[in-house]
Amino acid sequence: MTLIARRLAGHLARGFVMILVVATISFFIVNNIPGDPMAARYEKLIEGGMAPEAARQAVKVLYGFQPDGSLWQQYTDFMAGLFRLDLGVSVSRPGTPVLDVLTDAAKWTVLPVLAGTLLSFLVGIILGVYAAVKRSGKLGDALSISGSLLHGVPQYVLALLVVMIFSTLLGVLPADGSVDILYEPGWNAGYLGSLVEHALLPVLTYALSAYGGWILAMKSSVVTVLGDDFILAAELRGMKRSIVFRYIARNAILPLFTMLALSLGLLLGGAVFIEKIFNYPGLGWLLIGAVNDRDYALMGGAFLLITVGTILANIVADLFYTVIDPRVRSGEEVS
Amino acid sequence: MSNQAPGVRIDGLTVVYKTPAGELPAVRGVTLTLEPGSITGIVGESGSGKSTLALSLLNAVQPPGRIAGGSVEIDGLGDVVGLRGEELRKARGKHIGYVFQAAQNSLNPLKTVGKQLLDLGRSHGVDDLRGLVREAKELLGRMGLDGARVLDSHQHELSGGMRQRVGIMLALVLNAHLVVLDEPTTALDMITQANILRIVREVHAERGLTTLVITHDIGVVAEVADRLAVMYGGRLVEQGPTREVLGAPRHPYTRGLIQAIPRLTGDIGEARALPGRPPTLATVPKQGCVFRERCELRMDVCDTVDPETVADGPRLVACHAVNSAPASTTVATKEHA
Amino acid sequence: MITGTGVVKTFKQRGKVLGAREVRALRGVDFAIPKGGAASFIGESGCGKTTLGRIIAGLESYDEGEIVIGDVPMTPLRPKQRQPHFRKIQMIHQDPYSALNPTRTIHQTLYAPLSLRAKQTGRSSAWIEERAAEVLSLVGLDPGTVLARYPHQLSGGMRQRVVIARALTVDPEMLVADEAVSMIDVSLRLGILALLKDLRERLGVSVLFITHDVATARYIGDDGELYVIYRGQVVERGPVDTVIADPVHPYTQSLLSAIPVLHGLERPGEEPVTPLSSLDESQSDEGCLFARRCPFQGERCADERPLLQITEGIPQEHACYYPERRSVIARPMSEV
Amino acid sequence: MSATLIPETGSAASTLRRNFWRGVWRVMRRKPSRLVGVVILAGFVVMAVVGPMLLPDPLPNDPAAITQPPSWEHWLGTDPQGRDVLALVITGSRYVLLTAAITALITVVVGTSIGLFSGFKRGRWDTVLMRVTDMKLTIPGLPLLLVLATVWRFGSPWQMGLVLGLLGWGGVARAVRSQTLSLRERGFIEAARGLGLSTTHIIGKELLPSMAPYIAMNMLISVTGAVYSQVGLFFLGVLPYESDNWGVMLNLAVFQAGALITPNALGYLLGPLLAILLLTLAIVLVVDAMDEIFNPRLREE
Amino acid sequence: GGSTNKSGDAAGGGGGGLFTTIDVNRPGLEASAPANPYNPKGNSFPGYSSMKLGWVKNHLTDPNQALPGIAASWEIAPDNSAITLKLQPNAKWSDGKPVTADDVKMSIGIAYTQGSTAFSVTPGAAGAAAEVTVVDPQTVKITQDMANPSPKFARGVLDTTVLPAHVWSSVLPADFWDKLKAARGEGADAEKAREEITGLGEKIIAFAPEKDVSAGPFVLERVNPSEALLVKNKYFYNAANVAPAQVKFLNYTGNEQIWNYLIAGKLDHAGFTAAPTDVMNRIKSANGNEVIKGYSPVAVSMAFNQTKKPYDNVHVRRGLAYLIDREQVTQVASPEGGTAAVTTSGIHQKAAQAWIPDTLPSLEPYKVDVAKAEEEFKQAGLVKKDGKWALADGSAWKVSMHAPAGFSDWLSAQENIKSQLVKAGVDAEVVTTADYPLYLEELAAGKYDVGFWLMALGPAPYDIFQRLYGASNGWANVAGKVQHSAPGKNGNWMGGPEEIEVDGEKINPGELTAKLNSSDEQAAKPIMAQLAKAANQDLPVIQLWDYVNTQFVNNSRFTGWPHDDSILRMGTGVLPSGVWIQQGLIKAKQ
Ligand SMILES: Nc1ncnc2c1ncn2[C@@H]1O[C@H](COP(=O)(O)OP(=O)(O)OP(=O)(O)O)[C@@H](O)[C@H]1O
Ligand SMILES: Nc1ncnc2c1ncn2[C@@H]1O[C@H](COP(=O)(O)OP(=O)(O)OP(=O)(O)O)[C@@H](O)[C@H]1O
Ligand SMILES: [Mg+2]
Ligand SMILES: [Mg+2]
Repeated sequence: MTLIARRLAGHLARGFVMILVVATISFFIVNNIPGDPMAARYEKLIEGGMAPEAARQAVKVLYGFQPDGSLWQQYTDFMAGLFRLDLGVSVSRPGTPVLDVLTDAAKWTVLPVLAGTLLSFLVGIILGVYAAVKRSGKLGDALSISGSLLHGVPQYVLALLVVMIFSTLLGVLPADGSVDILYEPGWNAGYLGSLVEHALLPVLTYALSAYGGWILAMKSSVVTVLGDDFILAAELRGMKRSIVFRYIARNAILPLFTMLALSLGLLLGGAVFIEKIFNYPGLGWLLIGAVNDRDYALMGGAFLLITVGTILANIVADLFYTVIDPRVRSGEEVS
Repeated sequence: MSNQAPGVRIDGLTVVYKTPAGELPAVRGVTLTLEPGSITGIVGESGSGKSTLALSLLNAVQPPGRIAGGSVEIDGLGDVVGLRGEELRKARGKHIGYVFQAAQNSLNPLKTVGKQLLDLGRSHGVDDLRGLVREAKELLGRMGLDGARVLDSHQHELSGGMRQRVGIMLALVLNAHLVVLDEPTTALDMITQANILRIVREVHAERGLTTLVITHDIGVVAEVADRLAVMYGGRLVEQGPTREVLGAPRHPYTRGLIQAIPRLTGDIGEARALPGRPPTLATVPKQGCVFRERCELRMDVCDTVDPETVADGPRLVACHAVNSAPASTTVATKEHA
Repeated sequence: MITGTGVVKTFKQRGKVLGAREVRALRGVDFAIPKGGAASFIGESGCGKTTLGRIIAGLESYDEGEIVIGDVPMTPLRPKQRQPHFRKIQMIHQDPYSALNPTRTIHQTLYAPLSLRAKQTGRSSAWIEERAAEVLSLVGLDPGTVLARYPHQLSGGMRQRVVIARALTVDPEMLVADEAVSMIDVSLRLGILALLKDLRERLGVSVLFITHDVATARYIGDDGELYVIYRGQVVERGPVDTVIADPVHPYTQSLLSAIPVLHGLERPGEEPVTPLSSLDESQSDEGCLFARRCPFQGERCADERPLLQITEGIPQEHACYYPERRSVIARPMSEV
Repeated sequence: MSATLIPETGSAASTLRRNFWRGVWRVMRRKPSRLVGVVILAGFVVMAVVGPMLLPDPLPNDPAAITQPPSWEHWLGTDPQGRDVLALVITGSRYVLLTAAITALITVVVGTSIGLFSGFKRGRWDTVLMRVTDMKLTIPGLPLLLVLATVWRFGSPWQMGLVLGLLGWGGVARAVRSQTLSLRERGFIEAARGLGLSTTHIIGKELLPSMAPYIAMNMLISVTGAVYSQVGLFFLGVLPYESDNWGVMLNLAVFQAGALITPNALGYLLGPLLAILLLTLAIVLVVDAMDEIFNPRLREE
Repeated sequence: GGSTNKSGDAAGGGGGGLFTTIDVNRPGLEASAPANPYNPKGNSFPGYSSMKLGWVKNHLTDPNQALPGIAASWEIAPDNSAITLKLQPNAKWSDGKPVTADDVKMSIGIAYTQGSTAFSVTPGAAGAAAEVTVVDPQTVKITQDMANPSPKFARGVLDTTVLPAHVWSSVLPADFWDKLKAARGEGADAEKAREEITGLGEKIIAFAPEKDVSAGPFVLERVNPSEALLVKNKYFYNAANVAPAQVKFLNYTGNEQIWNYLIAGKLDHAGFTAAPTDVMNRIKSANGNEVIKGYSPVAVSMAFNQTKKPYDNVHVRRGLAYLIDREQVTQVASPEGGTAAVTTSGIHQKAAQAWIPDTLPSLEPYKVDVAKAEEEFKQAGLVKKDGKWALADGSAWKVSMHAPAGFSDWLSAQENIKSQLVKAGVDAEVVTTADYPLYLEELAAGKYDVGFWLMALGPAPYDIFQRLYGASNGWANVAGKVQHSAPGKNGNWMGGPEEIEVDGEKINPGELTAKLNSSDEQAAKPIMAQLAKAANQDLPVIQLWDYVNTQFVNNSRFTGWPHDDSILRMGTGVLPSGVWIQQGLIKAKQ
């Protein structure tokens, strides 16, 4: 307990420093972004038929939300805001706090990515064990090569292929949006069904792209454990196959849990391509939008949130390890 | 299966490993009998095939190796080489206890010793798990450990000597009467080694076991074994009662080996190293005597003919030079003063 | 001449979760190794032998005490300045397999230190080749066959010889051989020991031999001294044969008792000593370090730490309040 | 398995290192697919270096045949400008592979230096550098690139490679460091220090040669990731482009030509898609082979 | 997904049903945004859930034409000095309360905080309202400040969103109108008042009504990040003729997504969306789909930065004009969404025919003519070396065209122009900029040689020409006074000369353009002719194509789509289908 508490404290301290650093970096990056969103907005208004003066005035009102003062002043304001969980006000969505926009988008990212990750994890580790056991056979080979390939292929390639096959060619599943608005949100079959229907392809793509990594990791972990003496020892003691299998599985899966926690950290930022291609309104999608809108505040906030997610996942992964591995629990370092 | 020490008859055992250069024998035509209730020691240098031989006793040679020929008859089990599946599994642990070469790492790092003990009990259908735990505690206590504490520990909380003792406990707890110890003391320091050897001897006597100890250290065998077998390049070159073999080695390799041991007393000038170097799987001669490259008694036949093992009372030697010479020359070979 | 006085080394393991843990590897060790002389350090695993060896070879720093090489004290010097002095002391590692770079031929391995020397002394590259062949011959290897080979093409014994040859390239005054034979096949060990002895005699190199196998200490030379180390402290010190034949410290006696008896050839000693428990680093530092394990513990032992001393009637130095000769080692059958 | 067996594997590893090319050949022969990987990879390099020279610049366009499906004349069809898609894939490969090369260079130089320095010096420097590396590895790469894309315009392959390289050295640094730490424990490094050999010698002659394969493998992996995120950025359309490359093609195919809708533009999408798939396959096969050559554990099988 | 029509309280005729559309002007629905028309992401849909006084049209020449909205009718004083609005007698909010003149007045107050043409607090702004008077609960009169009158004053008034006072009144302080009066004065107090009003603007943008209260045919039911659902407002004054019971807005994320929907026949209506020919063909062939075309007062041009050599030379610009086949460019880049510009007049072809029918034929058409181009280049001092045109001093010349990365039609056009120019021996390249904001910033900073530029933004004459002879070319029109800044200063990136010789007479195009802001139709015509000639001869830009307003409709579920050109001439700021529906044009298919 004290061990965990101490580890946690250390991690939090380090994580905190890191968040400050990342926040600072993102503040300065974001404040140096070239491009004139006011001009863009102005052009849009003009194009929409507004008279030039009116458009100029409207743009001025709109951008009245932007902070001013010296850079240092802005920086200290920004950092102070951070402590109040205030990430500022979105530029492209005047009046809406960045945090609200982010939390709205985050829920659309978290669920599908979580589902995709868990799905791929489950399938991946099962097939990974298989690939390790049959590693000299044809099937094992096929499994690992397919794993490597899926792992290696960029997400957008997979996503495009999935859209091509399921949406364009077969037309069985929608590749746009999050849920049909006609259903009343709540626990009703229609709404949930629509939710699932829309999430299916993104989840599938996410699972496909992650699954290769799991297969490979599990395979190599199992191969390592298989080479460990205690497995042979257990066999020589005449342990039941099922027990030996449990020994292998538990020891092999342990490092994967850490990876799982870490990959859940990427959960917030890992779906940019998928969200873009499936028009799924999550954080990645928001980030792209913010980049295109030159929404400084939103961009910085999204980036910060994604990073914080990763940091937290790192902490969780480590604590998890502490709980699950007796070696670490008793203070020994395992490399 | 009786509660008696079983006898073991290894006959013409050959084990090969698949290598890029084809299947090469790591153990070739080994014939060895373990008398019930005896401690037999096998010495040999690194790579001579000791572990492979030991694993063959459990029919547990790991791929890419396989038993290519011969038999291993164990009283009450029959030919282990023919055993498969469940039968084989049940034989392991229950009839044959195996103490690992690297007993340091023979425990699951994630489970306490006690839990692994229970797994072992369940694997072998032990109904009285409490009894098993009691038995284990007793054994551990017998070896000078606090049983309750050890059963509650994880591997990493135990020292090397303790782990080795746990290994022995796990080999014995199911009442196996044939125990194979592969390098039971390598990587332990002297005092612990002496301790473990004492325990091996005592437990052997108390429980009435047939024990096979494998080591590269003649001292260890000399300390515990009744009978001694010397391996070289996958072949058994000499065997016999320990005292006799040590006192009057016949095979030139055995002689050289004993001569090469640094001694605490006596004239240091007499000791000398064997010339040449031990063979590896790839460099072991395919035909003829495996030792001839380093042998001072080398003859022409040695190059072509594999020497047969010839028995002389309890002693067996496989050497052209020794076996062709009259008995008197054997005695005449220089003995240690 | 290399001497050390009161060498102390404490390892602080930082970063571990359970706070800093201190390992007192050496607690004030004195030693003196004369030019061309020999000394052997023996002791249980973890008692600090390697640490001491590495400190003497300049591969590890020490916290307190003084090491004098020739007549230069090392403590006042900065690490950079110490280096040339420590270069006179070369370490022979336990594991000849990892001590040689598998990607480099023996020639390349020897060439690097030799060319450094050639540069310093302004010698030609022909000298390098010559010298490389020479050191190989010195260790009993045929330069013609060995030079072009890679380490994996050599046997363990040959590799260890190459390691020694490499050490000889810098004309060392001392070789520190840390368990130099324990990973070599049994049949070849004596060859290496003989080589070390030979080098002493021929080149006047002193040898510091670290081992847990007491018997091998004898083969470095019978003029050598034996240091028995326990938990970072020298507990007995004297001429090799004296200490082996007539140990007075119960710890030395335990060590010697533990050596397996070759039953066909030897009779066990009459009064073997078995320690009461096994080594435990967490044992208290109060009093005699061996007290908890000592079957002969007296009143003083628990509170006061005995220091290395000479007492009447005992030729070797020892750190025991109740030194007593016991017959612990096995004797040959013939010696009745 | 045993303490005494370690030498065997040790010597086996070095045998392989010694007979490197023979080992490579054996590994390749055992699974011919790996040879295919090497061949494809080489093919891509040739395509990137020579390909654009063989094609006219600018590529001829045919306003009468815009966005055509694959045909005998145009194997992958034409783009909305009426240019041959296959030719575009070829000219586009130069950008992609040039970026990859620059990224690789920077990744290796920076990653190896930091990893070596950190592992070799240890102590405080190690702590600081590894904290920085950890931090770098923690910051999610793609979102960072997205944000950075708005600040810097990495239009040319040089700038792109620079940015990707500077963002990508973390993995290599980690790998090199751990490798250095484990090699440090090997006696030969300590012996070299004891002999008074210079740090340059130790690093250059003793450490690096033993690590080169690992560095190469890690580099390949991190570079692949970097290149794909670069293509991805173009695909997302957040980067300006000055020349054609696969990412731009993907972007235009999907968002301009409607490749996901009309079969006519499918070739335009499939061109870069197949190129990426093929490149991935090649890299997977090569890494697989490298893994087997340099990883003794897998080699046992 | 399958759809269920649950909220089926469709009152009255039309037949009900779900109407699916998409707002092409709003990337990204924002579920958390308020139902506030002034919020850029606000969930307020003009024509459906938000009502304006009138729906202004893009008439070719008369900017003040509009369809009735909340104002059922209006009277414009002959001198344009005032407009009197008569409200719809039955207009009600979706909560049942009537729409009154007070609502209108408050809405105008809010419009002041946001700044619009008619309701500007900027001193001296053209066409600003002077007074808002509630004549009776059904009538409001707004007068123009005649100090600097504008011919499109009425347009500015009519284009005002009407908001419910009982929901919104809290955002306007009680003393707002006094403050406004103060702000229209001069001096420090006025300055302060103006700032306060602008400050109110921020508050208003952020204002979030608890729920949508609409005076339009629909009211917002709910939004998620990809769709918005509107249901019929049974209190709407013309509810009986509103056909759909529900309207579903899909989220606009990109053109390819709209194509997808259109091909699937999902959309009942979608606004202007560029599509490649193949895609367009598939859309057209999808069941029930129809493409309606109308007028869109925008053209796209290739603009020069005249501070960069050799674009300072008019002959170079003309030479280029002679080399570019605009038909081909349009064919490749925007085959459905544009018609190749007949010439460069600064005016959309259709509007030009109405404004300057006599001048048009006399303009140089710049038909492709290599010989003429070479002639011009030679005149400019360019030299041809190894088949390539180079600058007078022999240094290489490369036409470097810039466009933002996302603008696929522009990029296509530039790629095509590039290949045309290369063929003619003029080296060229296309350089993209990451996105529009950056593009505009860099363009304005004078970083580009050549870039694409929207122009001819009708219907008001001033708006048309200020793109060529306004701020981007150095002329600032502050309170009716025109000033010219040197090239490179104050956003003058075009860097054209201050005076241009047209027909042997020097004119100042900036001043002429500013004059358009207060000229009526008759007065404007000659000026426009002059400016068109100036644009044609001086070629600050090469007009490439005029946009066509392409609307996609589907006849499977609803009919009655207007094909009437005048109805189709509506600004892109107004989503037509909502207006069509409220006018009762759209009928459910039986
Ligand atoms: N998996 C394997 N593949 C190929 N050869 C093997 C394998 N395992 C063992 N060998 C070879 O078989 C021979 C005998 O090995 P074994 O492990 O039985 O020797 P050992 O006498 O136990 O040696 P050690 O003292 O090192 O434990 C050696 O030459 C070894 O290299
Ligand atoms: N780098 C180090 N950091 C921390 N502790 C160390 C370090 N090196 C050695 N120690 C500790 O110092 C003590 C002495 O170690 P040393 O290696 O000198 O023993 P040894 O006598 O050589 O043992 P062995 O016979 O096992 O080689 C041990 O407890 C060891 O754990
Ligand atoms: Mg073995
Ligand atoms: Mg040591």
